Amino acid sequence: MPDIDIATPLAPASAKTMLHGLRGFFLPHRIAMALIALAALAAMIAYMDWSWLPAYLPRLWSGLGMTMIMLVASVGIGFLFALPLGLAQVAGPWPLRWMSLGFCTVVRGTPLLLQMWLFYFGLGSLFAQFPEIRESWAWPYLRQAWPYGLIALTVSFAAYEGEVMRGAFAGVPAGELEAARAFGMSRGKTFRRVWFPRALHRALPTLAGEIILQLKSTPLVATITVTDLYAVITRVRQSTFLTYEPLLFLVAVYLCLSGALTIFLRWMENRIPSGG
Amino acid sequence: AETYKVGISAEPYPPFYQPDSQGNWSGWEIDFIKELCDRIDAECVVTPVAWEGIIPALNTGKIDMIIGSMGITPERAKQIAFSDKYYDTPTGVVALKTSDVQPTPEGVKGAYLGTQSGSIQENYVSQYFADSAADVRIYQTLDEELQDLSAGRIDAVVGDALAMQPFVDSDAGQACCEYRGAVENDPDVLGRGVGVGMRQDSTELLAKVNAAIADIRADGTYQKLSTPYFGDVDIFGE
Amino acid sequence: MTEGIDFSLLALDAPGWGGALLTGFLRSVELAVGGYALGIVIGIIGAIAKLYGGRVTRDLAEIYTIIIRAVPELVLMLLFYYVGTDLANRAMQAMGYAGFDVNGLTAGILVIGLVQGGYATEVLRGAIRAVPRGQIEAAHAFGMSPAKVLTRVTLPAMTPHAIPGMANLWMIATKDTALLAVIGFSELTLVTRQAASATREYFLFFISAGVLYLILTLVSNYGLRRFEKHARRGMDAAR
Amino acid sequence: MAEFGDCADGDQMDDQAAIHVEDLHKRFGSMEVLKGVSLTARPGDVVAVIGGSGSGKSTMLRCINLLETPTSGRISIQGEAYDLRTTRSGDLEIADRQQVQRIRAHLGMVFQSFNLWPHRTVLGNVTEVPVHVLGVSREEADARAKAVLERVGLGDKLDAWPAQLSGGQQQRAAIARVLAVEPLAMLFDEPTSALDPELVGEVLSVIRALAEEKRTMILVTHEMAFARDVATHVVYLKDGRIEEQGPPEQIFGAPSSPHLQQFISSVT
Amino acid sequence: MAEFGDCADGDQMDDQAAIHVEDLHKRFGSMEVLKGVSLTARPGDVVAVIGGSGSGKSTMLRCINLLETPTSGRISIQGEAYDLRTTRSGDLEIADRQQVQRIRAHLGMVFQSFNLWPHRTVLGNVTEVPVHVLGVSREEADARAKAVLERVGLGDKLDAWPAQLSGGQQQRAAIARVLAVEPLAMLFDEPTSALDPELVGEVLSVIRALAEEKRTMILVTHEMAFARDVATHVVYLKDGRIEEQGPPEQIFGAPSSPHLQQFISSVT
Ligand SMILES: Nc1ncnc2c1ncn2[C@@H]1O[C@H](COP(=O)(O)OP(=O)(O)OP(=O)(O)O)[C@@H](O)[C@H]1O
Ligand SMILES: Nc1ncnc2c1ncn2[C@@H]1O[C@H](COP(=O)(O)OP(=O)(O)OP(=O)(O)O)[C@@H](O)[C@H]1O
Ligand SMILES: [Mg+2]
Ligand SMILES: [Mg+2]
Repeated sequence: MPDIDIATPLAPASAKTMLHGLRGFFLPHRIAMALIALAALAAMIAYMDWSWLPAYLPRLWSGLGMTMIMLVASVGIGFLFALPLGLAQVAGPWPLRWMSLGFCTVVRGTPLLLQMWLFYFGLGSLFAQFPEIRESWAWPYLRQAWPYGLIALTVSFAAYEGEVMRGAFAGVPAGELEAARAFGMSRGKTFRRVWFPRALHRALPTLAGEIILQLKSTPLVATITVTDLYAVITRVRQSTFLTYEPLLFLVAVYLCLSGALTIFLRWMENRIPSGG
Repeated sequence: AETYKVGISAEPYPPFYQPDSQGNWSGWEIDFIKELCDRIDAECVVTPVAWEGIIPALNTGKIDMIIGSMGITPERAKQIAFSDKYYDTPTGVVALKTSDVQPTPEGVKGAYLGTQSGSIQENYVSQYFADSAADVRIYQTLDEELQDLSAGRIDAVVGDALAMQPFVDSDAGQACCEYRGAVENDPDVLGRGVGVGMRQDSTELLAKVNAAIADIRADGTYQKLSTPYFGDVDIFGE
Repeated sequence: MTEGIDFSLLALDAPGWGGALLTGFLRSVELAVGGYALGIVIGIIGAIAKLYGGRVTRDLAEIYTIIIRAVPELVLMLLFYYVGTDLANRAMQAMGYAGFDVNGLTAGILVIGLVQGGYATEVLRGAIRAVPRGQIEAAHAFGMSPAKVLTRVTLPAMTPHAIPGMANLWMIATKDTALLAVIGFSELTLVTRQAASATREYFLFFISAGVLYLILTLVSNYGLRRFEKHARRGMDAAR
Repeated sequence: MAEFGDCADGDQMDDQAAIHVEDLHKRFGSMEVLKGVSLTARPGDVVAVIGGSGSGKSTMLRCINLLETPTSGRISIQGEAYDLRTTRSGDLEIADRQQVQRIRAHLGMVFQSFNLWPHRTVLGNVTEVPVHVLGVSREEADARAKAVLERVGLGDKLDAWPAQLSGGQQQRAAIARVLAVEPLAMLFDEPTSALDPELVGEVLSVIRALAEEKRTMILVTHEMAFARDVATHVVYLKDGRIEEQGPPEQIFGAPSSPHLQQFISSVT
Repeated sequence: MAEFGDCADGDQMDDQAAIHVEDLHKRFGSMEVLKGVSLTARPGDVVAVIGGSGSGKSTMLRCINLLETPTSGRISIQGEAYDLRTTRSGDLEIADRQQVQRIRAHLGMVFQSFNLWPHRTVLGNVTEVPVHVLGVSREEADARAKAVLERVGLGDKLDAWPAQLSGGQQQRAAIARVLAVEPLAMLFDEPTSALDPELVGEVLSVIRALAEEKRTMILVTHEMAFARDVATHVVYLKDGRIEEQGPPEQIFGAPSSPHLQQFISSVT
């Protein structure tokens, strides 16, 4: 087939209309939805107990900072690992292929909580047994909890995203790669100029989801004593014994983060109208 | 007789309550629940609920009482009603032998402290120790804290003195650490002992429970319940 | 930390925790299968709504995915299990019906399904967009009804693109069952934690749970790879 | 032989027309691709559409089965006009999906880029519509598909996957897919572009046979010889307008428009 | 004009040959598609390959730039033979990727199904190779690409995406992509299949001009008139073998093989 076109015939430029031009935002049903949302928000503010908020605000901020650092760093580094992991499974020589397959399978196959626990309580307390390490410059970092949390999160994201990239790489039509090869592009160049951008574009809709999942995995670092946003919220809940308000606050923050992420990635996706 | 669902935390808290592999729960508080329910002439079903959801579970009627080592604090008392206390233990500090941590705000200066998430000790630490300590690590369970303590990644643990005792007595505990004494009490933070939680509209039940606790304490049953678990130590406090 | 591991703790019979772990494991699988199946159904509907729906449908689907994905599962679980059933009960009692109690399994499947549906919507939307337009046009040109186009062309053609993402979701579903601990439903994670703290053998039980999860993964991976091979047959694979 | 005219011919003619297009306009963004095309084909007619690359031939065919919704205009198939409604933004949109579906089932189309379904074998591609749209039994559909594939010379490729076919084989499979449906009217978008002369002759005879069964065909082609041989009527499209139309003898023998003259003279 | 022979011509001729193919075999599974094809083209030659659908024409072209690894045989470009080695299973495989890459950069190819890159605009498709393989500066590549696109009549589609192009426009973009590279030898797989007669004439003159610059071309085509006009040498492929070859006058004027006679007679 000569070309791939992902725009579907019945829904021309669906998401584009959502983002392009303010006109799209003022359709009647959107105004209605916005009003309902505002009303709900107002009701929450009016009828619920938010007196704890000012006292905890500084801690919430630093918790949010920790969450963002964990998220951005693990997604960024994890993605760099995901590319070779996905590619090796599609096009690598067999030892690499099996190694990356094994890695992805084991990591995806076991709970992140368990991995985190193994890194922190297993690996971490192993380090503590060696006086050489305890005396070294690294000990102030190694006795902290966040490096283990970051490693666990990164490994997990690399494995999950590696699987997605595997599918995306495999899905790029052979003809387009052949064209690149026929023009004498090296393997690296074929990858950079054709294979990777096409695969990335395919993976984008899923990528947003994976990053949001990762956002929701970050609270697990609380179990190894890293104080992220969720840990602060837990703390609020446990000292105020309010059931819903702190959670709703958490939801609001997560909503903003993932909303921004979704819009950003959707924009990337639509930048190339005909990609696929 | 009426039937009540009694909520405990699904995460074990030995020696107060813990399950065996068949899902049967045992422990001091389980025995206490049996005794209490006999006295108020009710059938009680022990229902494990995750600690996270235990107050909503009570308030939405999925359980009727909480008898799960829940400390009576002013904050909690805003949400649910508490009976009189049925036990009370001091909060203490266990520290590495190599450190010079003492159970006072000045004594924890520069130290890495561990405390358990959601406990009254956590509140205490954040109120009195957080400013002078180098870092406060919040753990999910006491076991994890003590493990990290013996690994040397934290300098001291602030926790329930009674619950930490088995560790201090163990070989691993004796090798690395020692009990440095109780912290100065602040009932507003550390609470006024542990009580039975109920919905705020269960006034009738509250009265009956309070009477029953007083009875159990008064007629020596309390002592009988405790001896198998704690020996001579009286966990009721003053 | 690990010296002197007592493997008899894993025995299937009474003092050992093996039986309890296995029961918890089965319950986890049950939950995961139920939630995942529900998630696929919701995902297909959501993806179609997003790609082909009218303005309102599209926006509603968009809001659903944004919210359901943004809200931590734990919060959903709490809201659904406590607030949701409470409201429903009150409503039913007000209408003169007897109250009811949602059991943990149903609540769990519903919540996991709703969450999975949010993610599946996006995975399937991406996969459908990866199907060359011409193939779908050809189906329309032959007068297939939208449902037929979907079942005969769009879904089979997008399946290979969807499998990796959906496989990830399955992995997540199996582990999301852990959040049922919030309502005291004893699935694998909760049983593991109970066993670990009752016996103080954290290492042993966490590794055992890991192995159980891994076995589940290996088995389902095998199935998924075979399915993917089947779905991809005939299509030119990029090398 | 049929008479051809444009939209002004009145209702009586429309009733008999298999395909009737009236003042069709289509724009993509700011570019107007079709600028008022009118066309009528009666049962048994073979209308050849010729014209330069990008003149709007494919777009016109795609409008006829509503794969592309026209910007304005009227299209009716077997006397039944598509039910289109105007959106607020002034474009047309499909008002009655069921109707469109029903009409499309009688309108076969061979795409310029074939668009075979890569997840079905050749046989599967050909039996798909008979079995799943028309409700023919599997055995009957198989038998019919085999006969049709035999006829286009793909009898030995029944179980091959589209990706394993040569260009010409893909095109023949696409033709077979339409033939198996036995539609009343057919739209061919350059059905012989990938075929060698022998096979072009083959396709020609197939189309003639279909015309004898009173089926209607509109075909876009670049092969003038083919158009001359097969068509009952030729339409020359230039920049989105019909510049000239008439019987092949006239178009190829005595073209009047200078553009057409040049277009035809360039046949090497 | 060049002389053509098959593999037996000896080394001296090979040195001058731009493309030399010797006893090429290719099988897919159990099906042998090429059964020993030998072919030589010298600088400035235009070799037209004709033959029935499925006779192996595309496969042959794809073997020449090693998109398909032959089962056996020898291929050399500009006197340099591909470095192939035999795997344990008895097939050939590429031994020296760098070499293949280097050779390919001088071998342009227009695919039967175009294979434009959908994530780049028309201009992006054409400048891609000059900028990222040949290291031409962006401005120079842009200027050259615009000139080439102008030449094939796509001067107004620079910023369009491939999916927005008509069939013929896609094909012309694919041709422009090759022209912009200015390769020494070019492989065209039915480069005019989607083009109207006027554009076919255009392409013909482009190819002639390239031949005058002593570039070598092998082109597969179904249009006999085009083959006759453009080729210096015609090869008739039948079921994976070269059944007849020679200068166009001989092939079209006095074909000796009965198959070829029939093949040519069917030109309508
Ligand atoms: N990947 C493949 N697997 C199996 N068979 C294949 C594959 N590619 C091509 N073939 C078969 O090889 C034969 C030759 O194909 P090829 O594409 O070379 O034909 P062609 O001469 O170019 O025909 P056309 O003029 O129709 O394009 C065909 O019968 C085709 O079915
Ligand atoms: N989706 C689209 N968006 C924008 N422009 C388009 C789109 N589809 C087609 N066009 C433009 O419309 C014009 C007509 O296209 P069409 O495919 O109808 O041409 P054609 O007559 O079939 O040409 P060819 O003989 O090359 O196939 C072309 O200039 C093309 O670039
Ligand atoms: Mg066209
Ligand atoms: Mg071919």
